Parts: sequence; structure tokens; C-alpha cells
Amino acid sequence: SEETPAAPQASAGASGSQAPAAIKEGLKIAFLPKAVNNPYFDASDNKGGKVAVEEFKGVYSQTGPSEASPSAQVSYINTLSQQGTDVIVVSANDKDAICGALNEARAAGAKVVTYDSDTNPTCRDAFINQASAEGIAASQIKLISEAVGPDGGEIAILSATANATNQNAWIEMMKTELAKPEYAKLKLVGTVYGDDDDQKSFQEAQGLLAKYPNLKGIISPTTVGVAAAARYLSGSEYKGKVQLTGLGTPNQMRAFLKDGTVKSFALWNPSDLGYLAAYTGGALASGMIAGKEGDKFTAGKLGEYTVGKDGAVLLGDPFVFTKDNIDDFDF
Amino acid sequence: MKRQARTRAILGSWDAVLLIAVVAVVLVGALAIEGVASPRFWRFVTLEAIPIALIALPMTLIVITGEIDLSVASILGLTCTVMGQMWLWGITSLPLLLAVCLLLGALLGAVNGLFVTAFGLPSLAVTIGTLALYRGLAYVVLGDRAVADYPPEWTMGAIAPIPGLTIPWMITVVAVLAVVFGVVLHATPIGRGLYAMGNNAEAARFTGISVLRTKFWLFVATGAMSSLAGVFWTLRFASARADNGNGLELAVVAAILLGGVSIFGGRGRLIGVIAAVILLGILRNALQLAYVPANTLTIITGSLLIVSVVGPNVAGMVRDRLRRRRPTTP
Amino acid sequence: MAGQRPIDRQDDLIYGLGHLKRFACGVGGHVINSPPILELRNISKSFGAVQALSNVRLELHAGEVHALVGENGAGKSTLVKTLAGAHQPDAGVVLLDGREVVLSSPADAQAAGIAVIYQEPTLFPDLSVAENIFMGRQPLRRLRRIDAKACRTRAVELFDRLGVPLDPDRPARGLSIADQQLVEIAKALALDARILVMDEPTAALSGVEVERLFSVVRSLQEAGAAVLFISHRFDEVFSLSRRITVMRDGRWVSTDPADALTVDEVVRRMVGREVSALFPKTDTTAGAERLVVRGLTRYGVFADVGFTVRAGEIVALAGLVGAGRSEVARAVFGVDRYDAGQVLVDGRTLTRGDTAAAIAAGLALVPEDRRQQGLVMELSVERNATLTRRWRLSRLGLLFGGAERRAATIWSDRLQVKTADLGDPVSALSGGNQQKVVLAKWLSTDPRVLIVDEPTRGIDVGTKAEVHRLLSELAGQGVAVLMISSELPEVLGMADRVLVMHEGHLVTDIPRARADEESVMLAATGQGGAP
Amino acid sequence: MQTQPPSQRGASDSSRLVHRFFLFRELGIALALALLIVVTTIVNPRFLTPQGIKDLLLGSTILAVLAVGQTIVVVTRNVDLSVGSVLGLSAFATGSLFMANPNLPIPVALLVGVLLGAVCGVVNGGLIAAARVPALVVTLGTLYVFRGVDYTWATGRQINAADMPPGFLHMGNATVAGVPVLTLFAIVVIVVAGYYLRTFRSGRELYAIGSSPAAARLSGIPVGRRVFAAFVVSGALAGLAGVLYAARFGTLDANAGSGFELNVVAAVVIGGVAIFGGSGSVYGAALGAVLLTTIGSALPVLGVSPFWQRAAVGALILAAIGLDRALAVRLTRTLRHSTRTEGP
Ligand SMILES: Nc1ncnc2c1ncn2[C@@H]1O[C@H](COP(=O)(O)OP(=O)(O)OP(=O)(O)O)[C@@H](O)[C@H]1O
Ligand SMILES: Nc1ncnc2c1ncn2[C@@H]1O[C@H](COP(=O)(O)OP(=O)(O)OP(=O)(O)O)[C@@H](O)[C@H]1O
Ligand SMILES: [Mg+2]
Ligand SMILES: [Mg+2]
Repeated sequence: SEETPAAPQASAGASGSQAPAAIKEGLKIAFLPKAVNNPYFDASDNKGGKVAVEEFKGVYSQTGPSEASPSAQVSYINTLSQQGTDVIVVSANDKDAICGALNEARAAGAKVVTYDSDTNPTCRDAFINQASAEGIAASQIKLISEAVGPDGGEIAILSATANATNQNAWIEMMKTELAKPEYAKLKLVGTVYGDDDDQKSFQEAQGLLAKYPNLKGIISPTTVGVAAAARYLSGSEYKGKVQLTGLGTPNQMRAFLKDGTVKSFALWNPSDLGYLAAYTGGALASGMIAGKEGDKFTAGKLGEYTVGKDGAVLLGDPFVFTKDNIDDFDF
Repeated sequence: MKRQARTRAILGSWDAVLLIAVVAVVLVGALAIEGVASPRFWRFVTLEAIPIALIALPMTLIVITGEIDLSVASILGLTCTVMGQMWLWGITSLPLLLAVCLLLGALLGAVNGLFVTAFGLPSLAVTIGTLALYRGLAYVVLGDRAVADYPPEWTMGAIAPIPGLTIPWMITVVAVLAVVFGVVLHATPIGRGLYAMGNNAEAARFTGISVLRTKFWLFVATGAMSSLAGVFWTLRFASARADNGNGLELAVVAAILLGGVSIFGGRGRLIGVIAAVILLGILRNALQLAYVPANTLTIITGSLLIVSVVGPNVAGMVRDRLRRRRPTTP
Repeated sequence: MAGQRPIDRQDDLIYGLGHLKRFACGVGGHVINSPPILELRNISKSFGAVQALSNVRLELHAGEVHALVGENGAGKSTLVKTLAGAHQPDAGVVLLDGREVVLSSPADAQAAGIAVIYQEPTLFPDLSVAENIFMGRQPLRRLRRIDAKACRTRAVELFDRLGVPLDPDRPARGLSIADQQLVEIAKALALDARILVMDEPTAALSGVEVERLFSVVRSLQEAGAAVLFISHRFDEVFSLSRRITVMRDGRWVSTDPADALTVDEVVRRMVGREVSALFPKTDTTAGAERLVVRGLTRYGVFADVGFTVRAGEIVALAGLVGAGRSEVARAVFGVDRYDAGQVLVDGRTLTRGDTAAAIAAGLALVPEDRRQQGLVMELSVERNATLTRRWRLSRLGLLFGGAERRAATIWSDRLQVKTADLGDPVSALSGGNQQKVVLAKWLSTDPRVLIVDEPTRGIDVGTKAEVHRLLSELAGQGVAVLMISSELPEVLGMADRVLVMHEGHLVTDIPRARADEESVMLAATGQGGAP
Repeated sequence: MQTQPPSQRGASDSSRLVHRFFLFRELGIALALALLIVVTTIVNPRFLTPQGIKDLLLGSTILAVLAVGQTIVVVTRNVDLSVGSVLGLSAFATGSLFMANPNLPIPVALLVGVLLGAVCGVVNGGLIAAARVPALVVTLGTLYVFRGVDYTWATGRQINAADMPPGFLHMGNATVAGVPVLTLFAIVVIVVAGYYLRTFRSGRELYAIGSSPAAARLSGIPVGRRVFAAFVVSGALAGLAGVLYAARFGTLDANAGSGFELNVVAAVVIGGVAIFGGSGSVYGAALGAVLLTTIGSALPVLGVSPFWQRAAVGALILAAIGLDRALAVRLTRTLRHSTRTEGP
């Protein structure tokens, strides 16, 4: 992660000629997740973004389609733009398909912040990266390697949909990571897609085990997938013999950490992600920052952040949950 | 019998009810919801309605003959990916891409048609199968990739407004096609045949109507139109992906049913379907503007469908009841 | 005669027919003095603008067969449906054993001991024949479970009574109209009802089955049941019934003992005027060969059928029900494919299995089953009547309502189709009027070869005469007419030549001069030698 | 009358063939299923380990229960597209119930789920039977409505395995003699429904209604009441499926069972139930459900690329219905030709 030295607020003014020192009040900030009804986004938006928006006295709202699809998201972007929203905080269902609509919204005066899943850098002002792809890939490989043990063996990936931008980026980075000599004994034998659908993920996990008799570990870098796979493993003869790690929420995974199905998994705090996105949006809309590399701003309780390359703001490294620390979290 | 006749009389004017509903929603929306009166609103509504309308036009004819095609959204998706793959191969002529896509759609429709007509299988079952098959092939073609680097002239061109207006020019294509399909359905011998076979295929056969051949070509037409919608979709969203238009078939079916077309075939008019497409589009966007959450919108869409069939019937029954009571009360 | 008739489908039934019997005339010797078990008083019923029944009255006594006659659309079937609880009258009362009852559903009527055979068969095609007969009142075993075996044996008993060897296990789908009608009869008998209502039960039957049915009806009558019998065939009416009620235009006209009436008198009351002679066949000189059929074979259905029909000729195709006449007609018309043979119209061979080509060559077929094959019930009279001419009525491929309306008006006037509005769906018409629409549909195409399959089934006397006159007229204009009919008098009266089919084979070709009841029936039952 | 005996024998011969054909129809699906399992097992023996069998059975259970309910509706010439949404609603209700009362006995949860499903069925059946409107439209509407209610209720909440009593989750995984407990539920449902449809008057009346609604009305069958009941049963079974879903998957959000309706209809159609009513059996439909889920789990095991899987499912559906049809046509033709040789 890029360390952000605690610089005094004075330096924040560097980006503009007379940049305001604080976020304007009354900004309309709308969160547009991949789909409402997804607990992950409930945590990031309603438990993170909302808190932040209330802190700087903006008007918070969350809206979006009930099923994840880019075209439905476009419709909501159009609506938000017509409603005169100041900041649209969006997790993209497709990095290209919603670009046109986002640019139209920006032309109409809105600032666009992407979080969780990015779009093309050309159609948003900033991207809140929950963790760098490298960071996630490295931590996932490290966790599975530790779980499987020094002898290594075959591993497989259970992903979300085949088109998920962030997932595919992570998987690519994992392959790079696996090429390193210290992981020479780990062999990636397959990638399957559970479509972020609980039942499909469950079946795919089942299929992986039937297909690869020597499978030693599964990485599922998606909250739906890792929970489904954990449930399958915990109810099967493979429990404890086949290792599992991934990105999951503590509440979903608590039972499986405790019963030994899973030794550890990782995740950032989704509420922090939403919180940071809200502050970034507020700063953008107030003219405090322009989204250029090097811009600095303070995100409430999270402290100060610097905008990185391509307008990306990095939340931090993923947090690793184990049996010992899981009870400190509730989300 | 009697109730049916009455229902039909009311259904005949169901088109009128829908058109009035469209006007009412627009008026109320314009007065009560900020933004409905703006030209941008209409741009967004039409952009959304275009692919649904393109598919609903031929599909209405299919439903009137008593069949159904649930694979339309998958044909749309497969077309998108094939278009993307061709672009990756370096085919950069839009007319060529369009021609190949339409041909592909026609072919996919022909496969549906073949299963239904030559093998005599129920279209609902066949197209549930091809729904999975075509969508699967879309994944085979592009896998997890997305093709998004189309030239802006294309992507902008597809959604460019009619000069002087905000409404995209594609709507004129839809309008022309709507007239063509409307005339075929309502004012040609072919249209008469469609209603006849929808009501009683055997009697139609005894009248010299080639039921199977007609249905086959309708499936071909629906495939081609779905492909056209696919090309539009690709360009509008500047993104060819395997999951494009996922689930769109239900939106199309909902519009057709709301439009007063009988799912059993033989009844319904194109004007009603077009009104229903517009009504659903406006309602959805207007309610979104009014901060109605997606979950409530889902409920409203469903309720509208139910009302569209239950309303006329219950009205007919009530009138029936009242009429019967009158003579007996001295 | 071996009973190996060719069959069409796996579910087809094979059965032979018994010997032909003459109608045994005579009426049971009961005297009507008891109070009626069923009485209708001042029943009125309207459908929209159509007043189907107004102030109709009817009395049924135990042990009597009561005939109900009237023109097409007089309201007979509507009255039946009212009795069956399928329609609710707008006004009037129904009395059972002198007590007023409300029949609000068919179940009510059944519970009250009324069994109904509807004019149009109401079978469940997917279910077995036995299940069709006992639906809703299957014999039960312990725990209210259905006793399938009892179901089957009782069905067999019923068919024995009717003298038809129908297989109770076969599905009802694919039964010929006649067999469907027989199942309907068995269904009504199974009810053991006190009151049996039969709406044209014999319209699809030939003499043998009719006679069987009548003997069953007579035994029921002797057992004290009341029977209401509707038919357009006066020989049946007079041979079976004791009293005759005449209806006209939804009104009751008269009820008299059959002995006191003559056919002419009944017809006069029904129609309200004198009717010209039936079968007005004028002699014409036959012209060139119009329709030539050679060696037509459809495996398992008919074999090696060959005949010609000349311009100006009316050729009748006679035979028992199920002889395969309709199948031949359908194959010739291209609705069914055939396995071997040739069909030529004016010397040109028709593509097999291509109805459109047949129509283009000048063929027309009035099919036997108007509901399934002849009409699109949900469409209007106008659309149905012009469906065959939709291309001809179009201009530049476009078709507008006016042209259809005009064309339909001409033909519905000509055939006196009784309907409130040409825009009404044909399903709202009475059976006979529906048949007229089918005729209009095909006559309006100016056919060169006209095939009519049971053209006058369910048609009243007045219209029947009109249809016969039309057929003669068409023949006179040089049309080749092939007429399939189960009504012998019609066959004998109308035909220049009579072809007779027996079990899928054309057995004989009898010229008008030599055709009589005896020769035709002998050939039809497979006993006649070569002509 | 000497013609009668031979012809009658011929008739029952042909009808026996018909019966054999219908038996064969279900056998055909069973055969296809066996073939698929054998091939997959040859390629990968792990497919048929006890664990593999358990997975297969568990996988088909929920779809099979839904298919039974759907069959009951489809034989009456109706269709229930709302089952996926009812399942979701009932599953979420079960989860919420357990969250509120962790000590709730399992039978109570089952009862509540079934009742909730039945209430949804009452809504469907009430609208369809009372207003006499096409089921496809109404249940497409309630598909949206019930799902919308589910969404609104859940509002992004998720119920996790940790929120549910271990006893309940254990039921989702436990086996009796190698057969999962959940599958036992399905087997009971299938057998009861199958027996009922075959041997009780009201069961046969459902077929009569589907075969010809108008005739059913004229025969005095209470059509409205029967159709209503069919929808209530379908709803109740979807509710039961929801509880089973909750037990098996443990994690519940508002999306549970979304998109199931097409799978269910596909299972029923593959199982030989005529989509236009009047014929078909729940055994066939359940076999169809097993076949469909087996395809779903065999393809990953066979190592079919994930991108090809969906296409393969579609192709297999088409193959299944095509094969069924081809068998029927062939049988008809054989019969016709065999009679030709002995015919005149
Ligand atoms: N469901 C209906 N809706 C509208 N009109 C109807 C309906 N049923 C019957 N009618 C009309 O009622 C009148 C009486 O018809 P009905 O069927 O009782 O005649 P019918 O005497 O049985 O004639 P047929 O001898 O031809 O069978 C006809 O004018 C017919 O058009
Ligand atoms: N739609 C059908 N499907 C299957 N079999 C049929 C069908 N219609 C008739 N059949 C059968 O074909 C055989 C020949 O019937 P067809 O109707 O040709 O006889 P027909 O001589 O015309 O008698 P009818 O007086 O009934 O018209 C009969 O055994 C009948 O059961
Ligand atoms: Mg009648
Ligand atoms: Mg016939």
C-alpha cells in the first residue's frame, strides 16, 4: 500500500488556486451498487457511505437495480443525472457499458466515483480501490499456500461471473504471483464461475472436487463463492482435507472458521470502502481535489489519502481474518 | 361464452385503455415529477424502449399464432459476442458486420423454427432449450472477454438524436418496422392466416394456410430482429459481452401480454403492444425519478401485468352480474 | 368377413359392424296421465342482442320419448344447456317433480338425475375412453380410491349394450366423430338418469348405430325414464318419439302427439312456410373428367382407391362410418399425405400433401368436423367466410375490412346464415348456422371440384333443401361434386353415381339408375358383389 | 358378429402398445439419466462415490419438489411461473424466523414455510380461478410481485449459517442409509402426489380439466375449485422447497431461487408432461428434474469448459425433448406399417 504520511491540511490546497478547505454542505451523494439487495453493498453504502455523508451534512441516497446488469445500471445513472445528483458513487457491472451514461452525467455536472469495481478511467473522476490487485492476489496466494502446507499441490479458483472486471484482474495477478519460485509447488488447475449465485457456486465447488481428485485448495475471491464453497466443504468428506480461502465477510464465514473448514480468509472493511468513497466524492464536488495524481484529502476518521495513478485511491491492504480475531468483527 | 364475448369487446378497446394510460402517466408525471417534462427524459425512455420494441414486433406475431420464443435475449447476446469476435478479427465494415449479424439471427431463429415445425415440438420447451444453448454459445465465443473498442462514430452514431430533437434516430427505424409489422398483421391475407392458425391450427390447415411454413418464417424473422436489437445493444453500450441483454425475454413477454395479446394465440393487436412498451418505459423511468426504489418497481411491474388481465375480466363479470340482476328485480 | 380393417394410429380401434336392421317402429304403450317429472315454464334466455329463448315451455313425463324439433338456431341446444345447468335462464322456472329447482351448474343437473348428450362432443382427448365415461363418478374402492378395474368392466358392459366394441383403454384422441358420439351416449347411459336429454345424438351415426341407440332408448323408456330427443331427421323423430314439440325463433310453437302429426305439418310449423322438395337433382350431362384419383393408398387407412368425377357430375361416396371416406377426401385435398397413388385435376397432377396447391387447382373441401376442421371458432363469421378468399379479396397484397364484409354479406344472405352481426364470433352461432358458414367459405371460392363431407349434418330441412339445390346448381355449372354422406336418402336422391367404400377399399361403383338402398347397403357392409 | 372378437383383440393390442409407450416414455428419461451417469463415472469414478451420490440427490431434491408442484398445475393446462419467487420468500421467512427464535422446533419452521407458500398459491389460484385469466400472465406478474416483496423485506440483509440453529442445518446435510434427509422429503412428496393423481377422483379431474376445460365444465367438474387447489398445492410445495433450500444452503438473501422457474418448467417438459395439459406424471417430472441437475453437475466433472456448460445444458434439453418426440413418431409409424402387412 502507498503510505500516506500524515501531512498537515495546508498541503491539500496545492491542487487548486483557491480550493475550499472543507466539503460543501448539502451535496447530493448517491450510491449505485451493482445491485441493491446485496449484503456487501448494504455494508459499504448504508453502513459506510451513509455515515460519511451525514458527517459532512450531505444528502445520502442509495439506488440501483435489483439484479446486477449493466443496462439496468445505465437507466439508474440517467435518472441520477436528471435528478441533479452531485456525486454518483458507482460499482460498475461492466467497465465499458456504463461509460457513455456516466460521461453524460458528468457533462451534466455530476462527479463520478467508482468503488469496488472500476470503469474505464476516462469516464470517472476517481476510483476507490479496496485493495490493489497485486495486494489481493499476493494475499490470496499466500493464504492458500500456508493452508495447503509446504508440500503444495493442485489448487483451483472459484470466481464470480466470467465477466467480472475486478475478479478477472485479480485472477491474472494470481497467475503472475504463482509463477514466483516460492510457490513452485502450487499448481493452478482450473477456474470455474459461480456467477455470484449461491447455488451455482455450491455446485461448482462440488464439481471441482469431483473433477480434480488431488485438489488441495480452492481460492474463491468473492464473498458469495467462498461462503458457498465453505458450506459445501463443511458438509462433505473433504472438510479439513481440502483447504479454502478467499474474500469473505466475517459474519458469513464465522461458522466455518470455527469448525475448521477454513483457516483464514481476507477482506477489507466494506464500510470503510463506502466511507472513503463518500469523502472522495465530497472532496471532488467541493473542488478540494480534481482527481489528479498527487491530490491529497482527508477522509474523516480514516485520515488522509492521496490520489494515485489514474485517479485511484487505495483503501489499504486486505485484512486477514482468522479464528482468533473473527469475533472482533460484526459485518 | 357470453362473458368471453364481452371480455373480447373490452379487450378490443384495451388498446385504448393503454393509450389513455400512457397519456395519463405522461401528464401526471410531467406535473408531479421533476424531469419528466425534460427532453432528456424522452431520450432515455426511447433508448431503453428500442431493443424491447424491436423484439416485441415479430414476437407479437409469434404469440398470436399460439407459439412463443423465449430465446430472443440469448440470440441478442450471441449476436453481440459474434459481432465482438468479428471486430477482434479485424472486420471493420459496419454494413458487413450488420449483414452477418442479421444472417446469424435468422439462422438461430430458423433452428427454433425447425424444431417447432419440422419436429413438432412445443415452442415453449424448444426455446427454453435454445435460451440456454444460445447464451452458452455466447460464452463460448467471447468467454470472459468484453469487446469495447468500437469507433465512437459507431457508438455515438447508434444513439445520435434526430437533428433538432433529443430522441435517437433509431426510433424512426422502429417506427417504420412497426408500420410494416402492423400492416402485415392487420391488413394482409397473411395476417388473417396468423389469427386463424392461432385460434385453430387444424382449421387453418384445412383452409390451405401453410401453418408450419408461416410459423417457421416468423421464428426466422424474430431471430433476425433480435439480432438487430443485439447490434443496437452492442453499439449503444459500446460493449459486446456474453451476458448482454440477460433476462430481456421476460421484459418482452411482459410487454406483449400487457399489450393485450392472448398467450393462447389468436387475439391481440400490435398497437396495444407498442403502447405497452412505451407505458412500461415511461412508468419505470418516471418512478425512478420519483425516488421509487427498484424493489417497489418490481412489484409495480408485476401488479400491472396482473391488472392487465384481471381488470377487463372482472369489469366484464361485474357488468354481467349487474345486468342479470336488473330484470329479476321487479 | 375378417375384422382386419386397416388402422391409422397406434390408438386406432378396429371393430366390425353388426348386421343392418330395419327400424323397428312402434311406441311403448304407456299412457300419459302422471304429472310431469320435469317441467319448464316461461324460460327466456338472451345472448347480448340475440334472444335465444323466449317464454319456452316444455313438459317431460316418465316413460316418454319427447322430440324437440326446429330450424337451425331455433334455440334447441340453448334449451338443452339450460336444462343441463350450463346456462342460467334470464327468466322462468324449472320444476322437478313439481318442485321448483335452480340448476346453477352441470353438477346440479347431474345430481338431479338429468343426463345430457350435447350436440358437440365434450370428451377429454388425453384420457381413456373408460375414464371419459366415468369422469367425476368413477366406481370407488376402500378409502375413496378409484376402482380402475370396475371402471373398465362397466365400460365394456355399456358398449356391449350399444353393440359397439370400443376399447375402453384407448385414449379418446383420434376417435372418429361417430365413435365420439357413441362414447357420449355411453357416458349419459352410465349416469342411470331419470331424464335423458339427447341433442342430435344421431347426426354422426349411420343406420346400424342409430338402431342400436334406439333400442337402448326404448328400454330406458320402458324402465320409466323420460327422454328428450332432438334431431333433424324426421324418420327418427317419428319412429322414436311419442310427442313432438316444435320451436321456432326461440319460441315454443306447439306440442302434439306424434300420431296426430305428419312430416309436412311439422316442417310447416318449424319453418313457417311450405318447403320445396328435397333432393331437387336435375339431370346434367357429364363433361370432361375433372377429378381423377388413381391407386390412392395410405398405409393402414385405405388402399388402391381410384375413381373419376366428371364436370357436372355429382358422385356420392357412401359407406359405413369409419370406412375411410373422409380420409380419402382429406388425402385428395392435400391435408393428409398419401403413400402411393396420384390425384389429377383437369389432367394436372397435384403435389401430395399440399393443400394450397389443391385449392389453387380449384379443389374445395367442406370437412366433416366443422368445429375442428371447418371453422376458427373465435373469429367472426365474416372472417371465417372469407378466409379462403383472403388473397383474392386483397388489393396489392393489402386487405381491408370492407371487401371482406361485402363478400361475407353476399354469401351469408344467400345461405341464410342466422346471425345478429357478421362480426360475431362463429362460436355464438347455432350448429346448423355454423355449417352454413363452412359452406359459404368454400362455395365462394368458385371451385372446379367440390368435395363435401357430410354437408348437411345438423342442418334443418329448409336449409338442407337449399344446400341440395346449391349442389345441383353447381353441378349444372360444370363443377365436379364429390359428396360423402351417411344419409342414404340423400345419397340416392342426389348422386349421378354412387361409389361405396368398405374397410378402406372402394368396392363398387353404382350408376344412378341401379342405385337403391339395398345395393348400397350390401356393398357398404361388404356383402355386395361387383356391380 | 364374427368380426368382433379378432378386432377387439387387435384394439387392445394396440392400446397395450400405447400403455407400453407411456411407460417407455419415463423409461427413456431414466435411460438417458443412467447413460449420463455411467459415462461420467467412467470418465471420473469420483462421480459415483457415496459423497457423489449424496451430492447428486441433494442437488435434485429442491428442483424435484418444485417439479411435482408444477406438474400438478401443468396437467390442468396452466403454469406457475412464480415458484422461484415463492421459494425465495419462504426461504427468507424461514431464516428470519430462526433468527428471531433460535429454539423454534424444525416442524414449526416447515409448517410456516409451507403455509406461506400456500398463501402465495392462494393469491395465484384465486386470481386465476375467480377472474378466469391465463395463468401464465398472472404468475409472471406474481413472479415479480413476490420477488419484490422478498427484496423489500430483506433490503440487502443476508442470513448466514451462523444465524440458524445447528439442528436445522444438520438436517440439510444428514443422511439416512446414504440418502439425504432432504431427499426423503422429496420422495414422500413425489410418491404421495403420484398416487393421488392416479387414484383419486379429484386427481383424475385435474387431468380432465387440462385435457378439455370446456368439457370439464360441462361434465360438472368444479373447474375453478380444482385449479385453485392445484395452485395452492404448487405454492405449498414451493414453500416447502424454500425451507429445504434454507436447510441445505444456510446462506439466504433475497435472491434465493431467482430464475428457477425456467428450470422447473424445463424439468417438467423433459419429464414428458405435456405443456398444454392433460397428460404426464409427477414421476416423469421428478426424473426430469434429476436429469437436469445431473447434467448440471456432470458437466463440470466431465471437465467441460465452464464456457461450454450452459450451451451443453441447452443442447441436452433439446436432445431430450427431441428424442422423446422421435420415439413417439417412430412407434406410430411402426404400428401403421405392421398393420399394413396383415391388412387387406
Ligand atoms: N354462446 C352464445 N352466444 C351468443 N349467441 C348464442 C350463443 N349460443 C347460442 N346462441 C344463439 O342462440 C340461438 C339459438 O341457438 P341454438 O344453438 O340453441 O340453436 P339450435 O336450435 O340448437 O340450432 P341447431 O339445430 O343448428 O343446432 C342462435 O341464434 C345462436 O346464434
Ligand atoms: N382425426 C383422426 N385421427 C385418427 N384417426 C381418425 C381420425 N379421424 C378418423 N379416424 C379414424 O379413421 C378411420 C376412418 O374414418 P373416416 O372418418 O375416414 O371414416 P368415414 O368413412 O369418413 O366415416 P364418417 O362417416 O365417420 O365420416 C376410422 O376408424 C376413424 O377412427
Ligand atoms: Mg343445436
Ligand atoms: Mg367421415
